Amino acid sequence: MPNLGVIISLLIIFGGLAWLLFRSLTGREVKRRVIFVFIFVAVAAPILFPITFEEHATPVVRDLFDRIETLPRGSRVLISFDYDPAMAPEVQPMANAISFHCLTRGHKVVCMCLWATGQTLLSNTINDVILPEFPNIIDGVDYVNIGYKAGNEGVLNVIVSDFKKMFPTDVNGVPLDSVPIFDEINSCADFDLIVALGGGRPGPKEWVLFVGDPADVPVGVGVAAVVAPQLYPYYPRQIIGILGGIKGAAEYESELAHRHEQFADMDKPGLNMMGPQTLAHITIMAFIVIGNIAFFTGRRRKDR
Amino acid sequence: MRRQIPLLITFVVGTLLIVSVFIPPFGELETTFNIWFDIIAVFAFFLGGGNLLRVHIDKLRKKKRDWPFSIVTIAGFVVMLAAGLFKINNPGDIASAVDAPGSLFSDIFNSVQYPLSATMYSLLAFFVASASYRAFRAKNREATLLLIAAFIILLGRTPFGVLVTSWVPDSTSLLQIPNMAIWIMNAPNLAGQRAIIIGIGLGVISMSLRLILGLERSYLGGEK
Amino acid sequence: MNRSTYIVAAVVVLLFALSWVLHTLAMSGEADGVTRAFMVTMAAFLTLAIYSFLYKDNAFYKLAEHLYVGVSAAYWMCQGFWSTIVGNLIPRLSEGASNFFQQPYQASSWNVAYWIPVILGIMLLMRLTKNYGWMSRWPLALIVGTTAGLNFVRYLRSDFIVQVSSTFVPLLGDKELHPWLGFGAFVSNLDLSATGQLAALATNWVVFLGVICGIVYFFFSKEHTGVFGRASRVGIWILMITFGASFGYTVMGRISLLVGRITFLFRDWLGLIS
Amino acid sequence: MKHKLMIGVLFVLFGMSSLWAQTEPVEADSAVVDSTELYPAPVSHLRATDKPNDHGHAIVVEWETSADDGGGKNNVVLYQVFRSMSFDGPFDSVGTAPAGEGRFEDIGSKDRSSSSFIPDDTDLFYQIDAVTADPAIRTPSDILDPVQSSGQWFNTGRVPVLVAVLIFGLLTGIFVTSAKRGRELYVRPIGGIEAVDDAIGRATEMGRPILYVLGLGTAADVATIASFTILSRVAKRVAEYQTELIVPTYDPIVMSVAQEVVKSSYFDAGRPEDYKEECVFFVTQSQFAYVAAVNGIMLREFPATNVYMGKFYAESLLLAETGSLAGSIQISGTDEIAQIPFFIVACDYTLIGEELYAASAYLGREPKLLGSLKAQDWAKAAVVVLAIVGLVAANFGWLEFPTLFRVID
Repeated sequence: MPNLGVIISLLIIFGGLAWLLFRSLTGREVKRRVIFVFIFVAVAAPILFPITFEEHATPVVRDLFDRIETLPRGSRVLISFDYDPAMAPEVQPMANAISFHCLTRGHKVVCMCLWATGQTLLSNTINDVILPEFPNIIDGVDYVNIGYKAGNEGVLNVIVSDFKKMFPTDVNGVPLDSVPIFDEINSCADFDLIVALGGGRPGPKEWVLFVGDPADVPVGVGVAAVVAPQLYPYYPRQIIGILGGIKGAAEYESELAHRHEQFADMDKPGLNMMGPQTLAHITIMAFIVIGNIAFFTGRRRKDR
Repeated sequence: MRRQIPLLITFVVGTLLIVSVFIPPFGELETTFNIWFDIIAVFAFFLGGGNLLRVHIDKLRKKKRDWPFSIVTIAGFVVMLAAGLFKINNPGDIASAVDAPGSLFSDIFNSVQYPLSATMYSLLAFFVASASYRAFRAKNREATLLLIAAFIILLGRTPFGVLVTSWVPDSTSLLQIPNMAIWIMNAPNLAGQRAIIIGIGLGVISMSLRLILGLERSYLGGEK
Repeated sequence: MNRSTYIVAAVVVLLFALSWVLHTLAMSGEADGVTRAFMVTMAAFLTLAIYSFLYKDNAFYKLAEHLYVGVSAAYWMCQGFWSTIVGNLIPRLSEGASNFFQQPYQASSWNVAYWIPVILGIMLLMRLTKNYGWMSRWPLALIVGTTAGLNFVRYLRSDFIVQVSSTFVPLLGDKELHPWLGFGAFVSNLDLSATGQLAALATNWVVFLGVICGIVYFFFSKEHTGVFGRASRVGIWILMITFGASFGYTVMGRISLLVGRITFLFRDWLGLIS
Repeated sequence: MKHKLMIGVLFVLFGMSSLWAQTEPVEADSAVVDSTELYPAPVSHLRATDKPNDHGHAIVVEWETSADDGGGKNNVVLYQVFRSMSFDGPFDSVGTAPAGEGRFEDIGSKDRSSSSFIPDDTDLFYQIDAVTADPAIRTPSDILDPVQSSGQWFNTGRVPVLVAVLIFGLLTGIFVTSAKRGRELYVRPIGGIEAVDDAIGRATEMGRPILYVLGLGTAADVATIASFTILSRVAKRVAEYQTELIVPTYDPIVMSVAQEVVKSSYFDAGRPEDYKEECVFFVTQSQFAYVAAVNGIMLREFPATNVYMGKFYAESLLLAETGSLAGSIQISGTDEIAQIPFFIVACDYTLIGEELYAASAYLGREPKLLGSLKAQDWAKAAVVVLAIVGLVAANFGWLEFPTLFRVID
């Protein structure tokens, strides 16, 4: 059934746009109400019948994906949740997809946050993705949540040389010395990959400058769309890959669904959110094109 | 006199606050003045409420066009004001928050004011579309630049942007639409923003100086 | 009012009642289900009333608009009263009143000063009288003086000095971020990443020249002719690109707002999606 | 030489630390007597100074980190700072700094009754513990010589700002005086302002009102103040042409100022009897409710011209699109950068940022306003020159130049 809904709504939108194009070629302007109807359908249809577009991972996204994909099983990955609920709609889908990807590839995942607000979002990822999707996983062996430490960049300055000094225990109070993942981890340099999620300060940039560069650990980042442009100068030398905004999340999800069947059946908030966005963007662009065609045909008519 | 004293007040207060930035003992003046400011603003709310009632009662009395709707405004105003000032149905005592969950105040907020605000805000999605149709036309060079920049950014945010230029080799990846969109945000956009910010900054500085020195008096109304 | 108006009104009232009843039934057993069903129905009705404006102005929009104006005006008055008057002013003026409102009294010898804003506030209300309206200029002068003083230094510091100094970019490239990889790499690689030195340089040049031309556009006391005129023209081009880019960039956020509202209608009101 | 001295000091300190380590555990916990090697080295080179550029009541404590922080036994987790009013104590903990840090600002209260009060001009003694993961295992430093806090009368960190304030004030003074003496000052035409008169004429011909929106700013916002000047011009023309004017306002204070402005414009135009106070009215102090009401006015009154001048936020496009739906000519101006694109797209004329402020000088043609406009332009020229000098500096390694602009808070 949903497929029928998708087909019908796409037909309405694209058929309607073609009709409008034809009308404007004959020199008639479009009424504003018609535009409103198009936008409403373009946004409402994908909500009612989830339409997902095939997203193709751009190189910046693929580089991070490939790194996680190709690391040998049992590699150690640190994921830092440095954001707040306002950024969560953009960043949480990335957090979920990357955590899923790491665990499904058999990596050992350490989760932490530099923002106090990150703790709730970190436990959301654990409760919504990690625990239900990987029932056989063992806390402390396959993943561990070490929680939040105050101190911003100060925390990074310490863990770059000694992790347990800043985080003596995990979030449940278990000493890290008795957490199996930390058997071979003394400092950040012992990680094979660091994924910094966020968009404020401290955030991905601080991870690169205070940890990635001095300890020579590859850093991948997932950030809110607004800050992504500022991080490009660091790619690919200091940052191995960037997921920017909901679009970056959607690209990652689509790449993940492509290679891992289990993920294909899961909730993909990034891709779902991109459905209404993409359709609405296409509609707006189509209107710009149609508007200009109407403008130029109208002018030619006047010239004649 | 009626104009001289206000001008003097502005001069003294403005100068004090400028000086306080450089003289640490005056550092707390800023906070004090801001609290005063807030208190005066609350009195202004009552001035506004009084005017609102006056306008709508006047409409009712004179049976102007759409006068029945003025009853709705007055009723909404009075009920909400009573709910807030007397904390009707508020679960806590007098010290609890005015918008504590369960109170009439928060119920009206959640079922009337919040949905109305969110809906008015979301009208922007429609108007963004109609504005792009109506106004993004290549009428002249400036309009064309505006149009192209907006189009590239829009395209860069859809899968088509990736698809259209996926054949461009990675060594010239700047020509791929998503990267071009990022570059536009990073270079010309940044430059334009900065030029405007510097201009506005200077304008504000200059206007503030004019106000403090009493050169600009439009805010005091007429000469009468 | 003609007959069709009455028919539409009747249909809307019926639908409203139907929605209220159905939601009450769906929430039966829960505490104050009737109230909550009414709240959801009311929210949905007001949402649709606002959207009806997109077709044309009508009675439902007028109803929603007038209700909104009344409620919101009172909302801010109440918030201002409890947070500022009760929260900030009373604890500094009267111990008895603070006890009544259960606010901790903040004793200090400076508290006398807080009568000043009260007096100024009352002077502001003199606006409502015929003969003492001029008094309202005093509080206004204080407000204007305060913001002028604060703005003068704040803008000079953050907008002016900071923005100017961040324009000092290396036009010959940043050795840290973009190491020199040889002439061949320089001309052949057009990339945003660290390997793309050419792109990085272009960015810095565009920022630098763009800022200068933009500032030239904002010169008011010189005629825009000759070289000056050409720079000002480039300035307006840069500004136009800026405006186009930020317009395009905002679209995504605006669509998200509509997604939020439509999700409310489909999920919370109609229950079409989960 | 310096190195030898350092090593010597370190030796002494190490020796002392072992002394401490031998005596301390006996008092603290006899069970760990044997684990003397657990105790970290104390911090060295401790010094405390008055915090500069403040109103007193604050001390900056600095030290060199323990030898066992980031090296050696590497077991220091944090440093705990203690303060006392006398050498003999008692010492109160005033805060901690994470390992790796060598600086702590002890900022006290100015309020005598507060527990964190630090008196000025009084001897204070500091001591710092190097603390390990086990809080009982710690090594204190020597007690530092007394230090006093004091307030300063001038904040030297803000000298660049003061210089800028003085230069700008001077420029304004010079040009305002020379303009007052009768020197002609040129102002370039500003498109949107020229259009205002035509738009009022059009409204008169059509017999429809003019809608003037002052935005969401308060009466103290620069954009709103500039808008008052434009409003007074519009109101004067409206009075002359005997057209209707509607001014819905968002802020009650803005409303009362706007009433004064419009009233005196009618007076200046010689038609005080035509002024109706209800043409300027308050709507509500809620952003979108205000928009809903103004949109309603547009579709019910069909104003011939809408003027939007002042501070605008998300409502800019909501207003401007509805206005164009109603078929009005629209003139806008705002200094809110994020909203300028929407006005540009949806309105017929737009004043961009600073143009709005300049408009008030342009309309008024008063020498003092034109003079300050000229001063603004000179400041802009200074920016261009500074940017070029700064650029040369950045590219030829003169790194001190940008630091001249650093403002210390």
